[in-house]
Amino acid sequence: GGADGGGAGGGGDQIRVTLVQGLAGEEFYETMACGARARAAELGVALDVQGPQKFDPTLQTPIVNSVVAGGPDALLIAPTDVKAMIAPLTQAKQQNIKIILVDTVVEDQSIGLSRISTDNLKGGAAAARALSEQVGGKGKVLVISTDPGVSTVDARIKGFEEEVAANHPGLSYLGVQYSHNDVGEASRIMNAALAKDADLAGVFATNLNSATGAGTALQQTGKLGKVKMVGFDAGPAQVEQLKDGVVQALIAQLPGDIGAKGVEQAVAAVRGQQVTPSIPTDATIVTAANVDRPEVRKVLYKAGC
Amino acid sequence: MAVPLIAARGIEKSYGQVEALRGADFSLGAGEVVALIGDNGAGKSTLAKILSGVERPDGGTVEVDGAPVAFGSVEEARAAGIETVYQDLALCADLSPAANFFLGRERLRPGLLGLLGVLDNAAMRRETQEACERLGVRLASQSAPVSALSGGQRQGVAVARAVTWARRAVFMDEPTAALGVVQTRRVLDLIRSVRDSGVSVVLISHNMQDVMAVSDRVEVLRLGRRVARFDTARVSMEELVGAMTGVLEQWESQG
Amino acid sequence: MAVPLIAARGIEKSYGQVEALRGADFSLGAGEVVALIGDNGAGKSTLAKILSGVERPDGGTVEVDGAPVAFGSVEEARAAGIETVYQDLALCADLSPAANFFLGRERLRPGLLGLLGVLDNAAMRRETQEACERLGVRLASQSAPVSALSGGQRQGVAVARAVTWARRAVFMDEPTAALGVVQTRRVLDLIRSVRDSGVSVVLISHNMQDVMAVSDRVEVLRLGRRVARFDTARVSMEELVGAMTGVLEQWESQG
Amino acid sequence: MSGRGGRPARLGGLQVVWIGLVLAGLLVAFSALAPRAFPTSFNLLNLVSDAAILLLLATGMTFVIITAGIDLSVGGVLVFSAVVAARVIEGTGSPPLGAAGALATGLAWGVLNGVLVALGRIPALIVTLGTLGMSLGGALLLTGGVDLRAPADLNLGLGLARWLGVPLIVWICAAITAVLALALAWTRFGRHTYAIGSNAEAARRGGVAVRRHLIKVYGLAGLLAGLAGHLSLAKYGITGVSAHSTDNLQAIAAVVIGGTSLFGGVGTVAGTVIGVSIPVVLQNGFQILGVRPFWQQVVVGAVLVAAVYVDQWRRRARDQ
Amino acid sequence: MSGRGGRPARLGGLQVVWIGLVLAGLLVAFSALAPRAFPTSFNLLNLVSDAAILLLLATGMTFVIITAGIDLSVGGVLVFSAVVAARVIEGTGSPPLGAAGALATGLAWGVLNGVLVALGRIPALIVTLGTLGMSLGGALLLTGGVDLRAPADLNLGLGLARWLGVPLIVWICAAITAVLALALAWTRFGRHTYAIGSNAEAARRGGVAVRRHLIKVYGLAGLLAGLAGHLSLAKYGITGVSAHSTDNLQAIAAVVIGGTSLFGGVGTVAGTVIGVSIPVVLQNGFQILGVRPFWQQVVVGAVLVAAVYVDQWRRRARDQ
Ligand SMILES: Nc1ncnc2c1ncn2[C@@H]1O[C@H](COP(=O)(O)OP(=O)(O)OP(=O)(O)O)[C@@H](O)[C@H]1O
Ligand SMILES: Nc1ncnc2c1ncn2[C@@H]1O[C@H](COP(=O)(O)OP(=O)(O)OP(=O)(O)O)[C@@H](O)[C@H]1O
Ligand SMILES: O[C@@H]1[C@@H](O)[C@H](O)OC[C@H]1O
Ligand SMILES: [Mg+2]
Ligand SMILES: [Mg+2]
Repeated sequence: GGADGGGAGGGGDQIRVTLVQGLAGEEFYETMACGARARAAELGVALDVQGPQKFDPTLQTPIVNSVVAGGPDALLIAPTDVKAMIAPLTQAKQQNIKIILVDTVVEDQSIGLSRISTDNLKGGAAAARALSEQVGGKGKVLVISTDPGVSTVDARIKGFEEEVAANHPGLSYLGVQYSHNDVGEASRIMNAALAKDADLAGVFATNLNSATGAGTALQQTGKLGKVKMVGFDAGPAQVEQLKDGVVQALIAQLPGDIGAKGVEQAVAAVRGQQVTPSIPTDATIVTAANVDRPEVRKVLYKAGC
Repeated sequence: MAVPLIAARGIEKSYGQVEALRGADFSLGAGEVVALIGDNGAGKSTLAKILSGVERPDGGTVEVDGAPVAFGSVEEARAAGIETVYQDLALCADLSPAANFFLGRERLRPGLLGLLGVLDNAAMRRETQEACERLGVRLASQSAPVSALSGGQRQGVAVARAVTWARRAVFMDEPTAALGVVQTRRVLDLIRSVRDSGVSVVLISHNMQDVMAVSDRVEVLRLGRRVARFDTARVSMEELVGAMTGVLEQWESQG
Repeated sequence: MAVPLIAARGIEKSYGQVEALRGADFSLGAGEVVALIGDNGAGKSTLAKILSGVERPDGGTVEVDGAPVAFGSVEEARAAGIETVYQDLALCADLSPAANFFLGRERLRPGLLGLLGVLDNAAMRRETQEACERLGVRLASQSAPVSALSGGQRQGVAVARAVTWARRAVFMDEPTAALGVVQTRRVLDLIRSVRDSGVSVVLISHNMQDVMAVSDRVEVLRLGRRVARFDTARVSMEELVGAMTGVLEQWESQG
Repeated sequence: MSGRGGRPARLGGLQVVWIGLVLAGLLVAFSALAPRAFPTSFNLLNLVSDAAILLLLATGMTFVIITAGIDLSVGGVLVFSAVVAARVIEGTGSPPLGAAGALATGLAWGVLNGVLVALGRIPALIVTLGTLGMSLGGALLLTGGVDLRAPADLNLGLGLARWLGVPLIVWICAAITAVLALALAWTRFGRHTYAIGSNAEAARRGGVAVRRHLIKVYGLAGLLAGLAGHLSLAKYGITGVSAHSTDNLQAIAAVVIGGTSLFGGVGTVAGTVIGVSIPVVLQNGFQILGVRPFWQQVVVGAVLVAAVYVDQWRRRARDQ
Repeated sequence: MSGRGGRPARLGGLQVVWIGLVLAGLLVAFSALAPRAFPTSFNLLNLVSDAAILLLLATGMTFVIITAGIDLSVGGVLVFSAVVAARVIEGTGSPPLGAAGALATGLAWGVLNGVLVALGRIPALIVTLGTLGMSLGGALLLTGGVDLRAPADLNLGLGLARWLGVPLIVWICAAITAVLALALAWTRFGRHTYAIGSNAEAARRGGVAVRRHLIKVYGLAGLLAGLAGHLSLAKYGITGVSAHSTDNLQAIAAVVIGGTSLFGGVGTVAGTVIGVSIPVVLQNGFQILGVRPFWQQVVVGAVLVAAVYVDQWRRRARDQ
């Protein structure tokens, strides 16, 4: 039996699970929370959701510490750094809290009874393929990202760059510009890029705000559709951008699934049942052409639950 | 005596541990010039600030025209026609002399622009210049901020401002401290002519010649209390100094 | 005359459009009290600031003990033994009187603590108290910041400070403007005793009685230039006022 | 050095000339270095258009800083107002009603700031840090953390509309900034703003209703942030719940670059206009020149300091 | 209201008592609401440990703000120093050399800030905004934008070491803060810091070497940021190139909550210690109580304002 371990703070016999997001208030993680909540309700589990205001281990660490102080039975977490989060998670483990990693992982393989995640490296490569297809395999392409040092986003860029270098000789890669997650800044970057390279063919925007800002610039300079854009994640706003022709393709992960599966695994772990150590989830390329298909519709993120 | 314009009784005011006023009395009749004198730290400025609405007393009563008032703000005191030259002058250093002169009662342009709140800077500059010149204070530049003025020029602006706007009474806390000989004489003349026009004047000063020269009465503060009152005509400088310093403590003088 | 302690010639200083000094001369002998007088805005404070290293002149020469100097900073003037009471007092309002008194020359604790820079606050407080009391200035609380002092108390602190530290000369820019009768007398006495101990004094004042009472000589500034010099013993108050206001412009007087 | 003590106050007018020359110098330099990409109407129009919304925030901030205050909440208020506008339009279908909602919301937050600063006598930094958290948290609560899209008629209407080839949003921001520049320089409202920042106690003794005026100034800053929220919703088509965390620092920096002192009492809107432009021009210019992103950060930082130094140095030469 | 004008100066000591009571009240309230989770040694130790590094930055910031300056660059300097430490340890294998490298680097950035502020007379906000960009950009250049990992012997050594059950990092930060608190209150260095912030011109006329002192103060802030970089590298095991963009605001807020005026001349390190603790305790307490993240933002903002209001209100009652 594993229930004896969760006794630190748990009063009744209801299983208490906390989900610590990588970033509070982000569609990906909110969708994940929705998935987790739905499954928790089905299973009669009490679920609490917490998350830092930035994707940042120095902000996530205190949250993990306070969650651990509250002594839930299990912790679902998207660690914000592969190394920095090892120490607080080790502390949690020592308190007999079952840890399930969702979306991201840490280097220490012994942490996390189960790991459920999208491969951002592969996601980046998928973005490269999608963009290459959109621009017909040739032309100048640019990446607009948030800030360097955000591991998931960095992995996408890396995957994108490797794929371009390896398999798309016709693309001329212009490098990354950083928008600091500010739509205005992303728009300014896009404008300067257009002033510099009027023949720009495509853009990979690694997250929502980058895509929004860049899309605005394209729209206002009349380049919409002429410069192709691929974005990451498939929240409602992104899907609208896709339908409006601001972006031509989106790389969708399965956050809702990740959350739901995470809860299942946590419950199994607390009950001392079998857990699955590794559950990879897919990335789907969504385009205007396939967005209305039922199997694609399923992967779009939810606007609240 | 008629109902005094201002009558304050038993005013108390502490700042933390320091008791600045410990039951001070003060009265000012209509059309009279009263000198308020006392040693450094006696509480003169504090009393002036209370009577012009800047500070709230901890205790005591203030009556204006016989009716009790509780000035909660400077606006109320001003509405009662009382103006003040503060010892620290209370000027905005970054603003021009004219902006300071008209602070809180800016002149607006006539017509539509005025309705929009547009300032009539030319008129304000002109009037300020005139008022200062009446005191013999020359301003080298009307657009330079007050921080660029000499000590005496600043004081000139503050005095001219208070005198221009006062309708019932004007408190002057050491108004000539920084002024030149000529300017000081002009201020003393001004005090007389203001009085003659029916406005009462309270002059706080350490200069006994000036006090003797313009005041009708003298009130003396010591350690936060009124210790003596004199008719100027019937008092000598030595007596005044004695009352301030406590040598003459015993004499509680006539009213 | 012997080599003057300070001799300034043709000092010029402009602030933007305003010419504060237009070739002013000034001299101060060892052990003498010189009154520097002039109308408001004549340039007295500006000259004092230049001679104490606070401002840099645009033109002219300054000699100390006959050797040309170019004070680049207050430290240099202080090193030459010159202290100043500024008209704006130059006190740190948030600090205690003692902290201001010892500003820039703090007393440290003896021994190791002193090497670590630890202040000897008790000693500084004591000495400040004593110096102020010598002027008759009573401080209600030694720990309250200067912003809590009355106008006269502040000036007392500034005067006591300058007088305590001066070794060759002390500039006093209207040092008694805010002081009470007794305190003013004490300052005048102090000026004499300072002079007797061999330190020269420059007194800037609008009070002609005071000027007549303590100075050995008088220098008069008008519109940024020296327009007259007098031996105090041989001049009348009317002459002084005349020189300041320009009525007596023609008389360029003896040296 | 500290803003207090004997240094003579700046004359707004003169100041603006010098920092304006610095901006002109930058424009000339980039035009010379990238003659075919930088000084094109395409690029310059984009520059202006990207700076417009920030300009609104910075103009409000100018008033606040001149009173010796600060407003860290602008980004949060912007987002909150954008969310309200989006919800109102969603509910009523009317973009004008949405705009009204955004303005009212912004004003309400601003007045809250003003009341807490003026009546509560709480340092402005703390008040607006608090309302920044409250407005951002509130916006997230209203949206569930998911960015709302602007309805198409707003995004494609006001968001894209042009007049004489210049985006309508730019006209709106420019007009409001111009009006406020005049109000600051020429009206009683402006005069009292300077007076409070120069010496709040003197203003109070002079009969200026200091508290009421402060509430108005913070209210104005909030109102402008609300408008910025609506315009940003129109322009970017999204409420941007996560996208405005650096708006406050950007606006404050623009104000200070433009010669307004953080200690209050001096400053001009014209300076702020230049202060908004300089970083935007630097970023754009260096990117066009192909400076690598990390170098860009370094170079922009260095040139910013140098630009203000030139300005400062000129002024010092005059002072001493 | 504005920090200038007639309001009597605060007495540091008294102030700290009141805001300290607010903190005590929060601790009691959370303990009552979550008796089995909040007041545990586990939780409190984590609290202290999470606040320690920020405390270093805030202590340096206290000195800077007391001189009426500001330092926005601390986060950038922290990251840059961490990168230098990581590179040095990588190259030499010696964590002490890495620490020396971080300290020297931090000091150098701080001195650069000080020189530009004191000799260049450029507003501190602009200078440190510039060096923030330069140091962050520089750190990214040194790392190619990828977070460097701390060598294991640092991360597992200093990063995990404890003494009497308390992390060594906490002891280090506490000791340094205590020393600097004493230095500010009791030494000539501290006295000159207050004097400059109170009235820089009076300090100059009093013979204080204002420029040299300002360079020292900014140097100290940089040095502490350098140390913070090294400790943060040890604690988190990464250089955190993207993780410190809000450090400056957090530190400034802590200083102001602790009763230091942005206008200079008053403040204490003890106040800053409390100012660092209040937001940390609020966040932790609300998380333990299970308040939802968005609500947390709202509630933390509101309580912050209320906490400072209580403090302010007490003081006002005394003043008037
Ligand atoms: N804001 C304040 N905080 C604390 N103490 C104060 C404050 N204002 C005045 N005091 C104290 O109250 C006492 C009276 O001060 P006040 O300024 O009224 O004296 P005064 O008679 O005007 O003296 P002076 O002739 O020097 O101007 C002094 O001891 C002063 O230190
Ligand atoms: N910092 C400054 N900026 C601009 N103008 C200044 C500045 N300081 C002084 N002035 C101007 O220089 C002239 C001389 O000023 P100064 O203070 O030397 O006069 P003063 O003789 O001391 O007068 P007072 O008797 O009023 O103190 C004045 O017209 C003044 O406006
Ligand atoms: O996949 C997530 C992404 O959508 C978000 O932007 O940042 C964190 C990632 O893990
Ligand atoms: Mg007084
Ligand atoms: Mg003078």
